[in-house]
Amino acid sequence: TGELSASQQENRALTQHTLEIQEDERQRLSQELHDELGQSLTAIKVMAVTAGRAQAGSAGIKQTTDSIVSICDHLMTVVRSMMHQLHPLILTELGLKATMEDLLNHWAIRNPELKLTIACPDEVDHLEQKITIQIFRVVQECLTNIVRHAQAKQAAISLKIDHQAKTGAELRLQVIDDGHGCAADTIKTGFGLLGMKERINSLGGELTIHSQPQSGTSIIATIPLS
Amino acid sequence: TGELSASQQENRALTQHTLEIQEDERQRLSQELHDELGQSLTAIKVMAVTAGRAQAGSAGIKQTTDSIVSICDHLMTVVRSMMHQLHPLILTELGLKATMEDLLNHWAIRNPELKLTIACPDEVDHLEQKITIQIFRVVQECLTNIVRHAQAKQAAISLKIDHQAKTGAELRLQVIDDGHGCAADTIKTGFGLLGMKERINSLGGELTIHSQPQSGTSIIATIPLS
Amino acid sequence: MKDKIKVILVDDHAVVRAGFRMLLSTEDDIEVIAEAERGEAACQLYLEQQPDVMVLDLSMPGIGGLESIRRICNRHSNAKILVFSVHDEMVYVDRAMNAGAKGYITKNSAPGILVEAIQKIAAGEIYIEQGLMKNA
Ligand SMILES: Nc1ncnc2c1ncn2[C@@H]1O[C@H](COP(=O)(O)OP(=O)(O)OP(=O)(O)O)[C@@H](O)[C@H]1O
Ligand SMILES: Nc1ncnc2c1ncn2[C@@H]1O[C@H](COP(=O)(O)OP(=O)(O)OP(=O)(O)O)[C@@H](O)[C@H]1O
Ligand SMILES: [K+]
Ligand SMILES: [Mg+2]
Ligand SMILES: [Mg+2]
Ligand SMILES: [Mg+2]
Repeated sequence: TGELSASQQENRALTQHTLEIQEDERQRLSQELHDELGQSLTAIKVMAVTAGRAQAGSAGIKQTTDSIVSICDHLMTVVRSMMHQLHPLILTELGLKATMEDLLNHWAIRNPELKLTIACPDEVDHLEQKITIQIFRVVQECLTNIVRHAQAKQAAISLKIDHQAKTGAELRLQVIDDGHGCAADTIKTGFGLLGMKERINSLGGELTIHSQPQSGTSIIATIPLS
Repeated sequence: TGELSASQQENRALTQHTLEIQEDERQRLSQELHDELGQSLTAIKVMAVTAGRAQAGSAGIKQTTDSIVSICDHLMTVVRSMMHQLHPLILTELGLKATMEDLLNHWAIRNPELKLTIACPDEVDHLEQKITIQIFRVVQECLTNIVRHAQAKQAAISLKIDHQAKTGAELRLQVIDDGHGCAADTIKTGFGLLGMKERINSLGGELTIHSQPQSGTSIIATIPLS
Repeated sequence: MKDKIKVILVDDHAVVRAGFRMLLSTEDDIEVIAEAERGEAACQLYLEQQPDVMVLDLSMPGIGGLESIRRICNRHSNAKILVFSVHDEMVYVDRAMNAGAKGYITKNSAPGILVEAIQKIAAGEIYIEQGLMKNA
């Protein structure tokens, strides 16, 4: 039972960690909505009222409406960045392949020293969003880990749908880096890998990690498709 | 080990449930920001430009600024309701006692048939927010359950800080209703109670549920204060 | 001509202050004599400039609005403070009035009623936005 109970502990820690992250995120968002949106809308409204009341033909109107326009521009940026942090709309609107390409661009710009490649067939665009959002989060965590821990020169992401799988069609995600890897016993320290596993498990799939000191890391996830 | 593994299953299900809720929430928010704000800001901006260009003294200005005002009103409602769903800012700004009073007002208006009382000393305002947010969530889930399942006439919430506790100061939350209760074996079906327990456990505390058919339900949580 | 009502505007958001300053600039009997973006500065300004009415936000970094009201009212027992806040919960209104504020309006309604609220409070009355007490 030692093993069971260790794994239970781990899972419990992950649950609590997830709840904590969620509360932090909610608070941050709520504050941001209050500070940025609430205040800007307040300002726009009072300016609109002021412009509406101004003496017909008064010079103040143009100045007021210019202020409204610039607050709108600011708000647009804020809203876009909130949306981006929350959930990539590109996933809903364009699908997984486009999202992966966007992710690649995003990371490539910020990490020019890492050679990043993605192989991804068009057909992943037809996967359910329940699956694609999890793939997106897993790939993001993999890239975060590679940049934080691996000191890799290259990383390759590949997505494939295997129609020949004995158990029916299967989605296969592979993220491989050529970094310095890590020993099996240091693998369990964070919530990143634990969370990834849980996300893949929740889809009925499996995630495995292969890593040895000095020989890179590979993460392989397989998910049954019905 | 049968017991351990059942509890492990439960916990795993809760983790996956939490992750799922989080993704749904993120997506919903992102979509709402996109649908509500994206479009409206564009509209406001166009209107402001129009008002700014209008012939001096033209009658259209007032009409245009009125439209901006009404869009702002609508957006403000959207933003407030998003904030409300996410995280009660009142908790950060006024503390736990005020938050409990607000909760009471909120629920009393929507459930006039339920007699709701709260006993809460001023000193809870000094508790850390890590604790207060969890108390808030637990009380909310309790009230949701009471309204959904209990058919109670009365519910009493009490918060106390016990300075005499042998183990050091202790926060004690009690939520009691006089509804029809439930049998021990139906208690485990939802994520509500499971989540409450985990929230209290994450603070090093304990949560217990007492209920019997026809004799109401009471939830007691104790949390050590350092 | 009678004296203008001297107002100090306190809010941590510059756009909000700019907006309300614009609005008040169109009123003949009101003059915004100073602005502050923190409660700490508001207390200091109150002392130095003795406004007729201080229009004060609640949600601000630092000591915040409520504590500012308490500090100002402690020193100037007849201080006239009008709260304008995004919050419309009864509990906020309660806390603010108990701290010594003479009025409470929401930012959402402020464009329409701020002037009236300032005038009433300057005249020694209490002004609470209609509907706030019941819409918790
Ligand atoms: N690509 C990688 N290359 C080398 N080591 C890695 C790699 N990915 C993970 N690791 C090792 O595995 C550990 C656990 O990773 P995990 O993502 O679970 O946690 P973390 O990144 O340390 O923290 P966080 O909870 O913020 O993700 C890391 O601390 C690191 O030592
Ligand atoms: N106050 C109560 N009075 C009577 N029965 C209750 C009460 N609270 C909980 N229960 C019973 O316990 C069960 C589990 O509650 P729990 O909150 O965990 O799940 P739920 O409310 O059914 O679903 P959810 O996951 O949405 O919360 C309920 O289905 C109900 O039968
Ligand atoms: K003026
Ligand atoms: Mg990590
Ligand atoms: Mg429930
Ligand atoms: Mg503010």
